[in-house]
Amino acid sequence: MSAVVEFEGVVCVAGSFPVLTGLDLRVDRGEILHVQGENGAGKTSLLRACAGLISVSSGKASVLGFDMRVDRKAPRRHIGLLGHENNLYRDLEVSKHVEFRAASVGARASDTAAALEKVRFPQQLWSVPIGSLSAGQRRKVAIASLLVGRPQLWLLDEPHAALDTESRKNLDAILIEASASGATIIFVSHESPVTKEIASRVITMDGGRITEDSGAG
Amino acid sequence: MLAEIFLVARKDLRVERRAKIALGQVAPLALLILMVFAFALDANTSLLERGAGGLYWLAVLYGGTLLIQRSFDVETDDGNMDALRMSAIGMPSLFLGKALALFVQITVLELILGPGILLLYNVGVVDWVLLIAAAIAGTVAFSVCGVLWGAMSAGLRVRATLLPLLLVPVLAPVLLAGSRAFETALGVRAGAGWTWAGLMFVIAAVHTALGLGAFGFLLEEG
Amino acid sequence: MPVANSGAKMTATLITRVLGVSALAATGLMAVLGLVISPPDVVQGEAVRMLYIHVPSIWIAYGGFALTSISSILFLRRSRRRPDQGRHYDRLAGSAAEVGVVFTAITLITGMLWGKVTWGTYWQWDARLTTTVLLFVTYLGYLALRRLPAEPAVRSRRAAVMALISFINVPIVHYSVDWWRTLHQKASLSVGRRPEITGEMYWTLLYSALAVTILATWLIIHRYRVIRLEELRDEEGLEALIASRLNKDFGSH
Amino acid sequence: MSEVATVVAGWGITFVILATYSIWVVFRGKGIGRELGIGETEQSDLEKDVGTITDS
Repeated sequence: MSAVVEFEGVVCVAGSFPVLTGLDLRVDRGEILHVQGENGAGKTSLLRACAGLISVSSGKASVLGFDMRVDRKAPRRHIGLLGHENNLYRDLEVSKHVEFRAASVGARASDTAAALEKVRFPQQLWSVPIGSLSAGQRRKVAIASLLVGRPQLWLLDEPHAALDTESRKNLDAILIEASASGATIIFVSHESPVTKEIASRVITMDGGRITEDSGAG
Repeated sequence: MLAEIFLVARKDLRVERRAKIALGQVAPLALLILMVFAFALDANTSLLERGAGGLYWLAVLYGGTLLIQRSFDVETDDGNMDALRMSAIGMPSLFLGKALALFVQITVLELILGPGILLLYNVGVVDWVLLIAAAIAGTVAFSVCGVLWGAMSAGLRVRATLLPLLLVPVLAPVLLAGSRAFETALGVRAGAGWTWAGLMFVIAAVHTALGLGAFGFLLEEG
Repeated sequence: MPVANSGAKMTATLITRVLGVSALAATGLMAVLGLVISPPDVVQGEAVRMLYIHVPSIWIAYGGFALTSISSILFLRRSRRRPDQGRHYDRLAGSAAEVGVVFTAITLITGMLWGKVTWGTYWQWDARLTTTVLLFVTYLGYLALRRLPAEPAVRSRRAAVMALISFINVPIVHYSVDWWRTLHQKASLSVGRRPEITGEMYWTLLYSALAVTILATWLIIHRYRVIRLEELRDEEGLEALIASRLNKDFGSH
Repeated sequence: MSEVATVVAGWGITFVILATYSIWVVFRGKGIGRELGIGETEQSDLEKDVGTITDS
């Protein structure tokens, strides 16, 4: 199996605070990795380091075969990142927003409808400005915006937050399908009940490093 | 690249059309400023007439600064900048796209301010071609510089004060050239109106070249 | 590169000590030459003595800003791939800009005083004055940007871009203002601002430029070190943080 | 203002600005150096430097 993420002794610093303190991690293609840990353990920073948004101060890091110390921008267009924030333009209509996100990663805007249907976003709200949606509906638009770009690596920070049980199950199904078609998924989550069964591996972080790894044997 | 530029510009304009910040708030405010200038100069018609060009560009500067701020607040809001960084849109395209959207918005602002000075300050146009050329040149320069310095202060806590501090010295030559060119076009001063308009085009070109090269540095984090 | 020493010896070295003493001696001699030995001007009288600080100051300021821009380009080049590289260029840019701003302020103050006695007014909308004051405000903004609470890498990168654009903007500002004045106020510019400089006055001016250059170099080196020390202080806190986080891990596992 | 007074004011202000800035830079470096526990052996040099600049 080919490694999608390969980190060795990675240290990352945000401002003057060490967010990753010598982290080792290898994630293979098709894995669904569940990252857990207390607040401030470095989970979000791990995702951002994988996305190339924060620079690696020391250690070896490669994502999708690109050396992150050489060019951390290179793998970005193949990565779908969903952070705490939804990355939504409040004043844009739902379908226009998803179309924009699709076009901005070079995907077809015509896939918008399929993506919105996949996250079960009610059709009567497609032309409503995002600002007037509920938190759960916004999360769905955010997921659809990600889905439409068909990323090879999904980095999700609390993707289930604000979603109801039905929508969570649906999201799990989407993730399983993506993983089956070759995508790799890393998601951070505090709550495991619904999601535990989909993760092929669970790691626990503390103090900017991995302290437990279910895949390590 | 052209497709990316239009993609970004269309998105910005669509956001603006929904939010109506430029038309609903900035334009009325700029008009109000034209009126307040009249109070400050005690409605001295000859002074207002001579100063019309300069006051026009000052009002554009004020409204433009607000629009520039807004253009980047939209991106830093809800983490949208992250999505742009993760997208396939090249930084030069993002730069030109945002500048194009800003150009359209400032043009709309000017279409409201223009009649404003003609009516309120009692001035007439003697050279329409020069007036329009100067307006376009100045607006291009404003948009390009605005996007550069807007990105410079984007996402910082003190951006509301930092942006004007950094922007005004850079735009000082544009204000100067715009005022002089307008004075010629409005017939209050004979002079090299066309050379001033040309100067604004040169400023716009220089900043476009710089922006194409440097914009990516401004928006990267970490 | 005004950085020779690394590690612990960060505050003063033999080189800076020599430079510091030279700066003192040079500026002292400059005062003697400029205020006592050089003769009063035929046209300007005693007021010409302003020349010896006013003119070298603006040279130093321009030199400082040029240094800032060059360092900023080098910083952007070095840090493009690796944000932790090229920090010394960033520090040099910051210290040179600050010294430049100090000397621009001196130029403006002495220029206004000088203007008062020769033109009878503190301020004139003359091209040189207007350009200088815009330059001053621009680099004050640059220094403000450098002091903002933000992530160091982001702040340095933005500051470097700003330094670059600002420097390219200087000739634009200068020529537009020049144009503005020459287009409608030709007479006022011919006031004897730059008298013919010859003999002792010429040598005194050259000597003053040298003295001020030594002083500015000494200042830039020291300012550079202070920035480095500030960074070291932050880094030391950082290492302590990493250590404490690691210890916490080792302790619990 | 007479010419002589102007010259004295100009040179005076210049030296005050330069001396203040120099002292600020040197003392700030010294302060942080002490905080970090480095440069103690160099302190005497620093003081010389301070003297250098205040005297001018």
